[in-house]
Amino acid sequence: MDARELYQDIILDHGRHPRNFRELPQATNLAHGHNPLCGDRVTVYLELDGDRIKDLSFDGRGCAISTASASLMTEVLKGKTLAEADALFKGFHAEVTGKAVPRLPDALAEDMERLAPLEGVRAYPTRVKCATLAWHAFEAALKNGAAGTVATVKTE
Amino acid sequence: MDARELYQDIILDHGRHPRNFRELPQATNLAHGHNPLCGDRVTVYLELDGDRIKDLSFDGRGCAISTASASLMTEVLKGKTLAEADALFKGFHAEVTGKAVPRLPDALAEDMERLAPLEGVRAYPTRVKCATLAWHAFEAALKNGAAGTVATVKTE
Amino acid sequence: MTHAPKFSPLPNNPPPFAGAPKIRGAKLGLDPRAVKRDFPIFEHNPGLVFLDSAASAQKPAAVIDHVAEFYRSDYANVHRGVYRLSARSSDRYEGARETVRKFLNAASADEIVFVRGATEGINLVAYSWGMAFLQPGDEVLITELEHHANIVPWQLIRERTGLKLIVAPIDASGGIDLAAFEARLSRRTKLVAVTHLANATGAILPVETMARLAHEHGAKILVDGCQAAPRLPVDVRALDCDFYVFSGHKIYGPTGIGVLYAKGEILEAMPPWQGGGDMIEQVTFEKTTFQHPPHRFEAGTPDISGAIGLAFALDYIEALGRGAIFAHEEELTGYGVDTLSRLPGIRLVPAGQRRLGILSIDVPGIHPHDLATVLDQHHVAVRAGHHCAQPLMDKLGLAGTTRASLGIYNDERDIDSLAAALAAAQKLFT
Amino acid sequence: MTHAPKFSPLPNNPPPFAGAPKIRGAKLGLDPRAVKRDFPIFEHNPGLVFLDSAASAQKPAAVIDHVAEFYRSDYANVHRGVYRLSARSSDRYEGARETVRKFLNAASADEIVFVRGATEGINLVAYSWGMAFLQPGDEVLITELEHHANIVPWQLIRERTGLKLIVAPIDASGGIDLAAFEARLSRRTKLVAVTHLANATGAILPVETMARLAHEHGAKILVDGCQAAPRLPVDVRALDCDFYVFSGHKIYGPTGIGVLYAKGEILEAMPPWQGGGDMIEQVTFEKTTFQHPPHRFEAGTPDISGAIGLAFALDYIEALGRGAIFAHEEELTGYGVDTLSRLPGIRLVPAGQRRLGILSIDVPGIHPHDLATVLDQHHVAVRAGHHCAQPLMDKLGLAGTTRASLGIYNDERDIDSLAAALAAAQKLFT
Ligand SMILES: Cc1ncc(COP(=O)(O)O)c(C=O)c1O
Ligand SMILES: Cc1ncc(COP(=O)(O)O)c(C=O)c1O
Repeated sequence: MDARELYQDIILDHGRHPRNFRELPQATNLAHGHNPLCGDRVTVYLELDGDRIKDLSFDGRGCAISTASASLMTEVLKGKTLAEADALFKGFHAEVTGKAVPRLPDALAEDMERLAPLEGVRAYPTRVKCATLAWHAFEAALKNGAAGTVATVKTE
Repeated sequence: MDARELYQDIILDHGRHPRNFRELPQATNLAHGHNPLCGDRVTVYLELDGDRIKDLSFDGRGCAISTASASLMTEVLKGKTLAEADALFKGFHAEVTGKAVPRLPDALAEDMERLAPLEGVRAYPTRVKCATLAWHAFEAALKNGAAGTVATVKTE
Repeated sequence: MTHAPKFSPLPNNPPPFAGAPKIRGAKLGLDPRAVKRDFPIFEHNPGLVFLDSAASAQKPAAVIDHVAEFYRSDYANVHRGVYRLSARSSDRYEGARETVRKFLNAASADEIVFVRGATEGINLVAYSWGMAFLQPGDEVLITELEHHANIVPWQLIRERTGLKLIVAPIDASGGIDLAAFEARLSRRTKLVAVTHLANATGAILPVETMARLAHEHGAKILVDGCQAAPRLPVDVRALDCDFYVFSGHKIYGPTGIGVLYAKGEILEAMPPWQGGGDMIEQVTFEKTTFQHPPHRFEAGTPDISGAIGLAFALDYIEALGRGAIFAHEEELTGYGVDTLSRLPGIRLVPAGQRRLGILSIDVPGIHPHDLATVLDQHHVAVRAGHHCAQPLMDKLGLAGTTRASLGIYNDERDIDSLAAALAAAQKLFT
Repeated sequence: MTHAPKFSPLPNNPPPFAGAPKIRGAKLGLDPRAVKRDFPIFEHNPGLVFLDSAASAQKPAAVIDHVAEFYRSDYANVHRGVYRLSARSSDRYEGARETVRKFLNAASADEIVFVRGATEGINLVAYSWGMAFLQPGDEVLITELEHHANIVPWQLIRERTGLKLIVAPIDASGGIDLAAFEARLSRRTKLVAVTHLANATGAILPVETMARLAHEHGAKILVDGCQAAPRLPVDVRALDCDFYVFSGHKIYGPTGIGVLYAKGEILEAMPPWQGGGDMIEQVTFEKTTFQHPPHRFEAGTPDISGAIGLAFALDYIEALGRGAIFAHEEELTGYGVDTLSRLPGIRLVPAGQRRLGILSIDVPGIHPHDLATVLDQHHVAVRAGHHCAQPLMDKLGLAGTTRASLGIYNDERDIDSLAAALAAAQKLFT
């Protein structure tokens, strides 16, 4: 695999200009993620409205992969229900770790498509953690509420 | 090398019927020897008269090699001066460890001859400690006086 | 070799190397003569009758050659590398952890900590769990059958923790006195630390029962599986033990590696012991936070090739079949007991109701070291001495014993050689 | 050339095996292309540009094959065996200790303790020497250049001893600020613990001077030689250090083995740390007495093959010549600095006045992990991250760096490949 297959334009673009990169003052839920391997940190902010994700953002510092992944995640999850978000996480996780991808509702097919540029990390086991850091923080935020417990992303 | 070369009759005899195997109530010097490898213990008792070894004995428990070696040592050293004893120790030690044997005074040639049956341990590095246990205790007794400090024989 | 970067990535999993040794012992149960051909030491030392596997086992070519092959093709430091060679090395190291998990039937690979050997495993439990959770007056209950590795660490932390070391005695048959063991359990007992199979005599301990009794009294139980793991199928969940340790070099693997298993929630609660790279989450000069288990307990670069070599050894013995190994050890132990019992003037040190793989011999009138030397002259390699179990020797009133211990490559001819050499020694000395 | 005498077996050994690998790099100084042929990893991974020796070095066939041969012909447990196979194994293990003694120019082999690696070596000093001799208020002086292995152990015993951890800063050039270091020394300083060569930047520290200053203040000095031992001739008596540690796997030896050197009288005064077999003199349940050093500190079965493998590695590099290795590392470091300095947008992390073997790179705007991944795609294996030196990264204001480190098999073409790959990465990301 060559560099451009992993670092597709969409990744480079989101890495350089991450979307929804800000604190969310009205967050109902948040969590920190930390990859002890490289010291990268991300905070994911969530505004829940019932079981729907009204708004979503992140900040922190990270590599192109983790930044792009966080950015794409916020775009994809915004407006989703928690059940949909969970299905997308499962699908994405399977995709980047090279496991069998579970059947997703047709409605989410387009979202999975948007996450596809990250598939390339599969060939780089050590980078999978980068791609999933924000997603793990997202999951932790759901559990934590606004308490902000640090969720350390573990080696996959 | 076969068993009989190591366990010559003289060794077996001294192993079974050690000479000077007793406590020496009038000892001026004594030391314990201990081989932590096998748990064998020997105590060497010395009666010094000036720089001459008036009497010498040992007790304890040990293998055939260490018992025979202690027994032969007491026979050979009795009546010797400390300088002669030291020369014999050096000669014996070199003999059993396979090192170059220092030149000894002619007067001691016969004594060295009597220790010769122990030479066979050379081929058994792990048994050298057995053969030298009592000798190390003897040396320690000279240093200790009657205090009886334990001298632990170290791996050669 | 060209240096123009071309995009032919390094293969993630190179094909198994051509010279992969065959496992010859696997067909139709365990055939020790066939197994022996897997072990190059016997080719290099013709006539060697190796009866010292309890001290350390020999290594099959499957371990020796695969470790060499690992260094040749896949070696790099683990965990911290981004490049693929390092990822491959890490995969193999973590794969070894999974192999150990399966071998012990642990619930999770996170419950497997790689250590240098059983000794370091027990020290880790003493210094981390013991120092954190033992209070003055708390009791650690061991048995008279323990190896120094399961005595000295508790003594070393005794002063700092105020623990009391309690010893459960053996009965006249040489087995653990279970009633006396139970009588020593109380609410003060915080840890029971017992051997699964006594290295000095071969006695098997009823560790399932002891685990149940320990738990009934609210105590944890550590099982020293050094001698059991190579001989018995071990299932830590069926045993319900809290800690289990064993050494790689006694189970046909390399030196320098061993395993501490501990239940996940116990490990999670334990503070770190050794500090360094790989076990930290974040370091500042003021404050450091630590990784989750097992990494919290693996400070510094681990013995990567040791762990991988151990996994090869476990693969090897799984291929032979652990049931088959157990049956083989039982059968050969029985043959050994029968053979030695027929020799006049030879006494087997008693090992309770259930002995496995170890024959500890006392020949009154012949010192164990002399006996072992004469056996060596007959090419029979056995161990002589206290077998790192001095307190047991004291109890038995012996200076030491001569110990023959069995492995998968031994067969009845080895026992016969032992018997012949013993007779020759008796002739020499008496 | 023939190297047979170099690996001449000990008296009891069988003749050297036929397939003994040749050392090809020894003639006429050091020829890295020839050396490279001694390292099978490059044959198995064509095109590999390995620039991560500071994390762990690759192994020459002389190490891989001889260790395999040891297991095939001479393996048995050490120290306690009466039979000749065990004596042979013990001789080789203790012979390895003597090889290490010579390598460090220590006064006695009793001053050499085998440990798993530098990390365990420093932990041993902390838990044995530190716990015994450090009083509340005593100071341990380290530097900002330390690896976590020389930070975390002191933090772990801080609470129990009441020690204060003092940190000497670097100056603007990235070297140690010697005046600031000296200013932090006082009668309260009990130990100075410093790296000989900083793994994150390549800075060489003036440890001779630091040892003299430490001793003038009555403090002991521990030198972490992990990165120095493979690159510089080391003489512990000329350095006059009290402790010196290094890891086998970074000096072309196996994983799982390392060395703690300590002056004899210091070692003799240190209480045991880990307990178990081999380190005891006598054990009863009430009281245990301990062996003299080094055995007091080697509890349980040691990593026998690791120690022997390390000795083979030291033999190998002595055959190349330590002066030649030093010259090679200097020359290649110089070439690397020159080459990288010419690349626009690439910043070398400063390493003081004297840098050796390590080039730590910062490319503003590209995260080290992304950089390392792209380099890997160009077959260039480097390390990215904090290099177990987080406090130093914090001080430098960096999340991490991309580190290329040199070994005896690297040559200028490897640096050129690195430069080309860096340029390609810059093109991709900017
Ligand atoms: C300077 C320094 N000290 C200590 C260590 C730790 O060595 P090990 O992981 O082999 O114990 C390293 C290597 O990572 C190092 O570079
Ligand atoms: C029952 C038992 N426990 C512990 C040990 C110590 O094992 P190691 O020396 O491999 O750490 C041994 C082996 O000597 C043993 O037989």
